[in-house]
Amino acid sequence: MIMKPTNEMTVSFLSCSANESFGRAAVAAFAAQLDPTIDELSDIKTAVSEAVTNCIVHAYRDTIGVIYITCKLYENGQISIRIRDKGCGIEDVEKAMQPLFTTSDSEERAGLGFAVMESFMDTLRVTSKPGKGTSVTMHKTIKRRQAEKNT
Amino acid sequence: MIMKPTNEMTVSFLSCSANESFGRAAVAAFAAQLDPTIDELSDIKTAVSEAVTNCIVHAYRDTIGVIYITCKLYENGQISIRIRDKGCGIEDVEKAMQPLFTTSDSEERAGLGFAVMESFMDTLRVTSKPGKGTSVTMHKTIKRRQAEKNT
Amino acid sequence: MSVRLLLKDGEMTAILSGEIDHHSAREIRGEVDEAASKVKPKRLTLDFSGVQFMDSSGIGLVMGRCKLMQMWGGSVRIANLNPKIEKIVSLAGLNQLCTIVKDVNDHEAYE
Amino acid sequence: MSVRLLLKDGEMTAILSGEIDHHSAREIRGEVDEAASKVKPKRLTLDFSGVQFMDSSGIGLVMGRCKLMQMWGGSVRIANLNPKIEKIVSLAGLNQLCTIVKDVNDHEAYE
Ligand SMILES: Nc1ncnc2c1ncn2[C@@H]1O[C@H](COP(=O)(O)OP(=O)(O)O)[C@@H](O)[C@H]1O
Ligand SMILES: Nc1ncnc2c1ncn2[C@@H]1O[C@H](COP(=O)(O)OP(=O)(O)O)[C@@H](O)[C@H]1O
Repeated sequence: MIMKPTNEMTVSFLSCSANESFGRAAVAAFAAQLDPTIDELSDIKTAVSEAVTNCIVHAYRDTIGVIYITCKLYENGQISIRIRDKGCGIEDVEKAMQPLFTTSDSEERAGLGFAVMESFMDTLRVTSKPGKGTSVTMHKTIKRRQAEKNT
Repeated sequence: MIMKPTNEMTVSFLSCSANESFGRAAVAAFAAQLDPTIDELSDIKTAVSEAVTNCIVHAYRDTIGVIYITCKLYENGQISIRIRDKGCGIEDVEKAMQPLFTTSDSEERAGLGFAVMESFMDTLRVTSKPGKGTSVTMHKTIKRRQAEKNT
Repeated sequence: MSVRLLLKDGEMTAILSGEIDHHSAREIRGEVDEAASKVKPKRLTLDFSGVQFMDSSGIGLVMGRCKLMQMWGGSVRIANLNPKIEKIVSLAGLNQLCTIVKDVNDHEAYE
Repeated sequence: MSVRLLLKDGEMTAILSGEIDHHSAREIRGEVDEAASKVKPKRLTLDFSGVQFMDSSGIGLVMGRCKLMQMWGGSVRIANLNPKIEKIVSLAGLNQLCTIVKDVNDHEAYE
């Protein structure tokens, strides 16, 4: 399914924990153009918050790096969100994505970041190169309110 | 005055008018870290809205280009905002900045964009190269609420 | 952004709410002008009480309505400006072009 | 984010409000643990009624408090979860670790 996005934005910011709320707010402000419900917007914010936090806690652990987010909106009401870091990367992505799996013990992580992203978004794809960084791509289709009313 | 920013973000997006509200919302979400008053935040949103609109209406008139915003926060409560386009540029910046001057007659422009930026922010600097693009840099220092209380 | 139009004794009131920028000003302009061109009211009041945000595009909007109303000898009033909007309005010197009313809160009060 | 702590009959209640993410969870942890370590309550209730946003960092926060309370034989209750928080809580299977209470709205009701 190759579609041209109708709108597109990129935001990048430092991996300090104060920016967790900024990252999800920026994506939410952009996603607002699709006229999502409060519920849908909350799902998107939660998923973005997980991915951004992973960059801060895992990818750039004990250092400050840059987090990149690209959002695209499509005519059919779909939003795609890609969150990228140039941090430590993940050796075994499949294992990392298992619920309750975490490599962090100092911070109180629950090992649920990927599980939440998966459950709150329609699709989730994770690619990673150890030593190079990680990229998380998520999609969600916002229901058309008008269409909803008509059916 | 050379200071190192304590936090920094960059956002870029297409020059469609639907993104005017996104541009100011993204900057406001970032500026929120300085704990501004509602008044100060409103000033920042207004100034950003003017600069972003200028990129859409003037710089990329009849085309779609990319608008770049960089925000930096400083320890003393200062925010610097740079809004850049690669559009048509401005022949005579001094003239363009005069209140009520506008080159637009089809759109209902008041010629007050620069005047509003100047009046709502502490500083405003505009540089432009005809055919290359324009860069608008603004600063504002957010008052420390604690300090305010103490004096 | 939304516009609610009231008509009474040949006077039109447009109650604006939401955010006014270049994007939304176009829509407002469309709705107001369509109705005003049919009715040709002797006075148009733009009520800003529900407007949370406005940049200089709002000034262009008022100026444009002033021009339109002049075409049939009508006038424009703007009402219920918050301090931020007032600041932009005074930068523009809009008091030269139209009447500024402070406290029209009650729509019964639009005589 | 803010935490309000109540103490009654050896039971502690932390009323949380605002957004819970990794950033704010640290602050909450600090405030709750400082008070709890002094008092060593037999039960800690985390009240989420004022929480508008929470990601999985909130789960880590609850798990961590469960561990802490176990150290002196105490227990943890979580209360007033909105549907989104409930979804994350059930992904985590938190009902295995602590008691989930639905309708503690009135603080008199924290027996
Ligand atoms: N961006 C990332 N960079 C490096 N490692 C990551 C990244 N995201 C996740 N991981 C790894 O995957 C594991 C599981 O992630 P997640 O499900 O979000 O749980 P948690 O963040 O609570 O540990 C993490 O503990 C970490 O080892
Ligand atoms: N980013 C830009 N690119 C090209 N020209 C610009 C840009 N910003 C402003 N200008 C020029 O400066 C003039 C004055 O701008 P401004 O004070 O914002 O008023 P207005 O936008 O209402 O015309 C514009 O009419 C335009 O000719």
